[in-house]
Amino acid sequence: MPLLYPLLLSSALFGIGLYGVLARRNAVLMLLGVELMLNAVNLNLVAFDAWFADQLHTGQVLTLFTIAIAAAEIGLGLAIVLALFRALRTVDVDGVGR
Amino acid sequence: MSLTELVFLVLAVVAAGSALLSMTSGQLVHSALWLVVTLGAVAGCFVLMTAEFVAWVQVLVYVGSVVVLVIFALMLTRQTSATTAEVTGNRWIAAALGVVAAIGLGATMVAGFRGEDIEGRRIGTAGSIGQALFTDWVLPFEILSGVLLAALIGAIVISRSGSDR
Amino acid sequence: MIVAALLVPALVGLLLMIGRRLVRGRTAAWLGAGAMTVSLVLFADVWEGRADVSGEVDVSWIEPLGARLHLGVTVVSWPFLLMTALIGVLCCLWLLADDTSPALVGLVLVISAASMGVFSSLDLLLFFVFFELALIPMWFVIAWWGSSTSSSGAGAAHQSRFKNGARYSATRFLMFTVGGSALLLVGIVVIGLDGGTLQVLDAGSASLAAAVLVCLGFAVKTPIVPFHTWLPDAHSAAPTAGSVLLAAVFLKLGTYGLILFSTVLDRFEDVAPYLAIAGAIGIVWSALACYVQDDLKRLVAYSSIGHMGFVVLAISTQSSAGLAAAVFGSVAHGLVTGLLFFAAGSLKERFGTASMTRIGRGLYGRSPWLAVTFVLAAVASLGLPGLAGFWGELLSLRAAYEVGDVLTKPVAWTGLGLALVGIALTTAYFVRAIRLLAQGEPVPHDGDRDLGRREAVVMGALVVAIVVLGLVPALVLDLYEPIRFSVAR
Amino acid sequence: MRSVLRSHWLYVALTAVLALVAAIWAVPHLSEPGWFAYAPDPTGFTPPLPTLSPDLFLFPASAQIVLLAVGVGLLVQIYSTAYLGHHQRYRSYAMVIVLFLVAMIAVVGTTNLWVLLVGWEVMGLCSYLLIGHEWETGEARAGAAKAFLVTRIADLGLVLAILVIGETYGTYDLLGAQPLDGEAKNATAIGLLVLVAVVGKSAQFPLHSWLPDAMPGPTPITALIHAATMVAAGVYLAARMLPFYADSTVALTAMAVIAGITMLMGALFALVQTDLKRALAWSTVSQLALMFAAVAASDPEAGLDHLVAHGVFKALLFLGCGCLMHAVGTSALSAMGGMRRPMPVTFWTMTIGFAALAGIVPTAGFFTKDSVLHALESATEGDGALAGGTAWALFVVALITSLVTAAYATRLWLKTLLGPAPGGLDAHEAPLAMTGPLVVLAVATFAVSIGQPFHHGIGVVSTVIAAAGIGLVLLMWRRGSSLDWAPAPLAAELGLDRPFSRWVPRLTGDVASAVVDLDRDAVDVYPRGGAAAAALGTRGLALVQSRNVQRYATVLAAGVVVLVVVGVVVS
Repeated sequence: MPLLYPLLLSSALFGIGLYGVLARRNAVLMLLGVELMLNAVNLNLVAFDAWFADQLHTGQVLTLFTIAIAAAEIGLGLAIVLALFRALRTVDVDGVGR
Repeated sequence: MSLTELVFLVLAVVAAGSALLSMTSGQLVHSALWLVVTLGAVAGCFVLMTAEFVAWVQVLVYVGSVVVLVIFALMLTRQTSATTAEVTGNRWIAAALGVVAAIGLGATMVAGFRGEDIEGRRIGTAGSIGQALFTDWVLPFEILSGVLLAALIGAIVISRSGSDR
Repeated sequence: MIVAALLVPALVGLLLMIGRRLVRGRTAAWLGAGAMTVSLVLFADVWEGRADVSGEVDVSWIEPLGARLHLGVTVVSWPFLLMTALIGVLCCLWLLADDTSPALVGLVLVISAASMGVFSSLDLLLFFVFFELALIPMWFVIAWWGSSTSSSGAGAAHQSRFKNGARYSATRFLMFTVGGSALLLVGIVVIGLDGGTLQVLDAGSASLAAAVLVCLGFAVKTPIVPFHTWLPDAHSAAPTAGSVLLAAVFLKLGTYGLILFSTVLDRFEDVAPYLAIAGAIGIVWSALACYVQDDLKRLVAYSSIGHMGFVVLAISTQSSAGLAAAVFGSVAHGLVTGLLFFAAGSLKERFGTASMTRIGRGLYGRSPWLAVTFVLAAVASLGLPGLAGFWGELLSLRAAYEVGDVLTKPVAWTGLGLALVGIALTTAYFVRAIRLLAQGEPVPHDGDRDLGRREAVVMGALVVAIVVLGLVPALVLDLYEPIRFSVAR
Repeated sequence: MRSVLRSHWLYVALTAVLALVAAIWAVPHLSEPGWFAYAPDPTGFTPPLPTLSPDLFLFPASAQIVLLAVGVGLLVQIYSTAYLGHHQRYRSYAMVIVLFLVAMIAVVGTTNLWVLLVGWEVMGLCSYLLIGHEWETGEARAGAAKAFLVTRIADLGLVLAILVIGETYGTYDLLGAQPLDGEAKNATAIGLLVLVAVVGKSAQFPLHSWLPDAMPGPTPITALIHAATMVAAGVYLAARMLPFYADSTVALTAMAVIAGITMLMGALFALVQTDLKRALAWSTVSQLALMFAAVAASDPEAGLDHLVAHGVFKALLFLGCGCLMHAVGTSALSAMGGMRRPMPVTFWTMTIGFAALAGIVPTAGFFTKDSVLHALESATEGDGALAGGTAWALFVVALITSLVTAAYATRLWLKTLLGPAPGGLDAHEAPLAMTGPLVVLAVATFAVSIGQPFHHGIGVVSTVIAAAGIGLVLLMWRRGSSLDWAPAPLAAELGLDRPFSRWVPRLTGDVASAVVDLDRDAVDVYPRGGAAAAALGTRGLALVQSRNVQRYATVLAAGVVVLVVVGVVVS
């Protein structure tokens, strides 16, 4: 399997995630965009791990770490969003500043 | 073109398409659900790249818990007032940036790794990953547990402090 | 000794500001006057002769930059220091009243101490630090204790945006002078890089940029037309003590700086013609502006620009007569304009305004001694021979007539001609002011009262100083008789 | 009352002490030989910084002037106790007179040019203060301001002249700066600058108009400052400085032209005045011009002799005028007349004064005017610095002036002292303190003529001319003429005052207003422009600082992309 396939897929996912982070008004969806970008990274890590045939499984282990950190991040992020919502009754990012 | 490649391409198209739908959908819950599809497809890709343990973790953690969490959050933060447009004014800039970033990254990848192949000899089973994790990577692993604990406590504190007021 | 002379007023000033709720205004003013007197005596005592740097203190400070805590009294700075200390004492005496705020006394002390620091610095960076240190307290003095200026001032429309005119004037003052200081700092950096040292006695820079920057910086401070528009606003808005300090001490920071840096800058000669012409134009320009002023404090403020024009003209000749003219002119201007501002302040205290039409005519009859003091100050300011104001102007004329090594004859003599026109116009506007204020059919006013003891002491001291310097100019001029211009080298 | 009286005599005593000291100092110098001739003492050629060391030194001529100043000063001080003693501001008045005398002595008695300048300007200040003594009246204020402005601006000429002398001769000492034989350098420059100064101080054309306008000052002051001493100091200075510019035809010709114009103009204006004081003021202008003519003819001695004589008889006339004003309450000619019986002392002393003015033997006025005319006649030979033609013109003008002078002196004498007394006038003789000085001055008018040179030819001519002038006026008076001639241009004083009273103030005012406007609207543009630019910049930056996290993120991402692209392209 050509290495390029996962790499191109990851590029596309990253771009889409970036778009989501920048364009979605809802804070939760921004977080989803971040998750997409993280997944793009994961894809790259796994692909290179497979390509290098690394004895230490560096890519896959790091992917696991990333997933764990992503879980922590989304937990914290959602907690913040909830706190925000309680305080301001909105989760619109551009409404928060006013 | 082998079967693996074919399946990978299908999965890739599914992942990218559902990701796009997820980020553009007007319905928030739909977005979350399309994300599930994306993550699932990416998990399939992991399998195809012989990283099956990672794939399972992806399914378990992401599809199982993260998305559920997100859906809960969406439901909890349902806005009473009529929401305005779901996308902000600078979406075209954002889109342009996304496209540029994707094309740029893709071009870099093409330039750097054209013609390389993944041989698929090694299998990232639970056993081998576990072996690596608990021998070579044990210290980062432990630190990671600390990070998770901190995140856990932080999330609790943040969501509690709001209700105290 | 110099350190003590600087620290005593600075510390007393800081303590007064910190403990402003603990002391009464009168006590604070006495303390301030005492501290400044100590400083005056110390500076008078430190003198070791004109060939030396007196009371030199040289301690390492910021080694990597080559900046040192280098203080000393030179033949140029000594008259400035004594004048500043004297004005400081008189300002504190002026504040001897129950309603004086101790913090104001403290600020006056800090400003005086910082100015004396400028005059005694022999390190360029230290000079700059003191220079800035004197600035900031002045903002508080003007903004907090000042009173709104008349709306005829520049930028009346802008002024309305601020809650009071004094703060507007203070901020204007600060912006202008800080802008000038920024240029000066860059200039100092260039000099430091160029000559490899920041010590006044060793530094030298062949950079034209440094000369231009430094001169621009001091041009704002001095001020030289067209950088003068901050001055009338600030002077007229400031409280009396603030006006006196501004006129007598602050403007001298600019002229002293020009004198000092002109010895360091090799390319000063390229800037000098422009300085000379700008100074000479300033003399005429300010005299014309004075001719139609109604606000007495604005009039005095504008007249300061004219006097500074003489000093700048003298400095730009770089001759020994020019040096003597610059120092004498600066010191005499400090005393004379100080007296004028004290007189204007007395009038403002009595009548609540400095507008000559509202104060009314016939002060000769209403408060004779005050009127006589004002007339004497005006006559001294218009440069009557026999009073202090004359010698500075005269030596400026002589320096311009002799042309000097730096200027060319057309430039110097153009300056000379403009200066003569300026002297004539100066006479005209002071005669007009005397006619409007002192003479005329007196119309009694509630505020009519003659000099109190405090006013009499303060103004009397200045009158004595003006007459003595006017009749014995040798007191200052002897310092410069055989010395060539580059004293600091 | 007694204390007031005592305080009056205190100032008189002060003046008397001053006069005594000055006299003890000056009298021995009177008999010394020589004019302003002294050994040159060239020193280094870089002038020192100015000092005010007294450097007292008297020449015979200056000793005369010192004596004249303190003498007239003392008499005026005595006179003022009666004339102004009741005035509430007598004290400051008397003190300023003392100050004035000190300044006058400083001008005359020093060789230090700076001391001379200080005295010169302090005299101007005293003149300003004393003209403005009655500062309640607008006339006095205007006159004082005008006098001060004109003289001070003209004094700048003296300042420059001193600077030039210092540069030329390397010293600011009059003795040290004497030019070596035939080596007067910068003569024209120094001469013209001195001329500017003395033209202002002595009210010569074209800066003459301040002196008649100075007449609102108290009359004793007019006698002292604006007739006898200060205005005459201009002549003294011109004579004193003559060695510096004696070679300069330009300077001397300019002085001669000015003197010629002024003497005739002043005499003609004096002829048509309806106010005694103003007439006497114009007469002073004219007489001063006569002295300048002598200086221009390189005979300063004659000029200074006439200065002394004129000082005495003009002080006499002004003080007499003060007595008349004391009696009738005004200085208008129409209010006077028939004074012989009620005011005999005033009548006789003033008659002597007018005779001296007209130049009648044996008053001092005759002899000194005789010397001046002789000097002018000698100059017509053209061997001096003055060209023969110029000298001839000047001589003729001086003769015409003599005629006019005799005529206006007679006219004033007739109008003020003789003629019918206006109805309702209750004139009475002035107190002794006022008549005493008159008598002293009248005696002095004759005493000064002792030892004056006499020139036969010129003496006869001038006597004939004076007699003609007097006879003409007497004849017309006998025929019943009112003697009130006022041709319109002369009455308006030829409009020569217009530049000073209207044009210059208006021009200055307009330019000044323009400057203030420019200061506010034009010079202030850059700070205000800076403020506007800063405000604009803030608004621009505020757009970026939207408080919207997403926008920040967008900018951030765009920045990263741009950086990467740039990095890739560059590498």
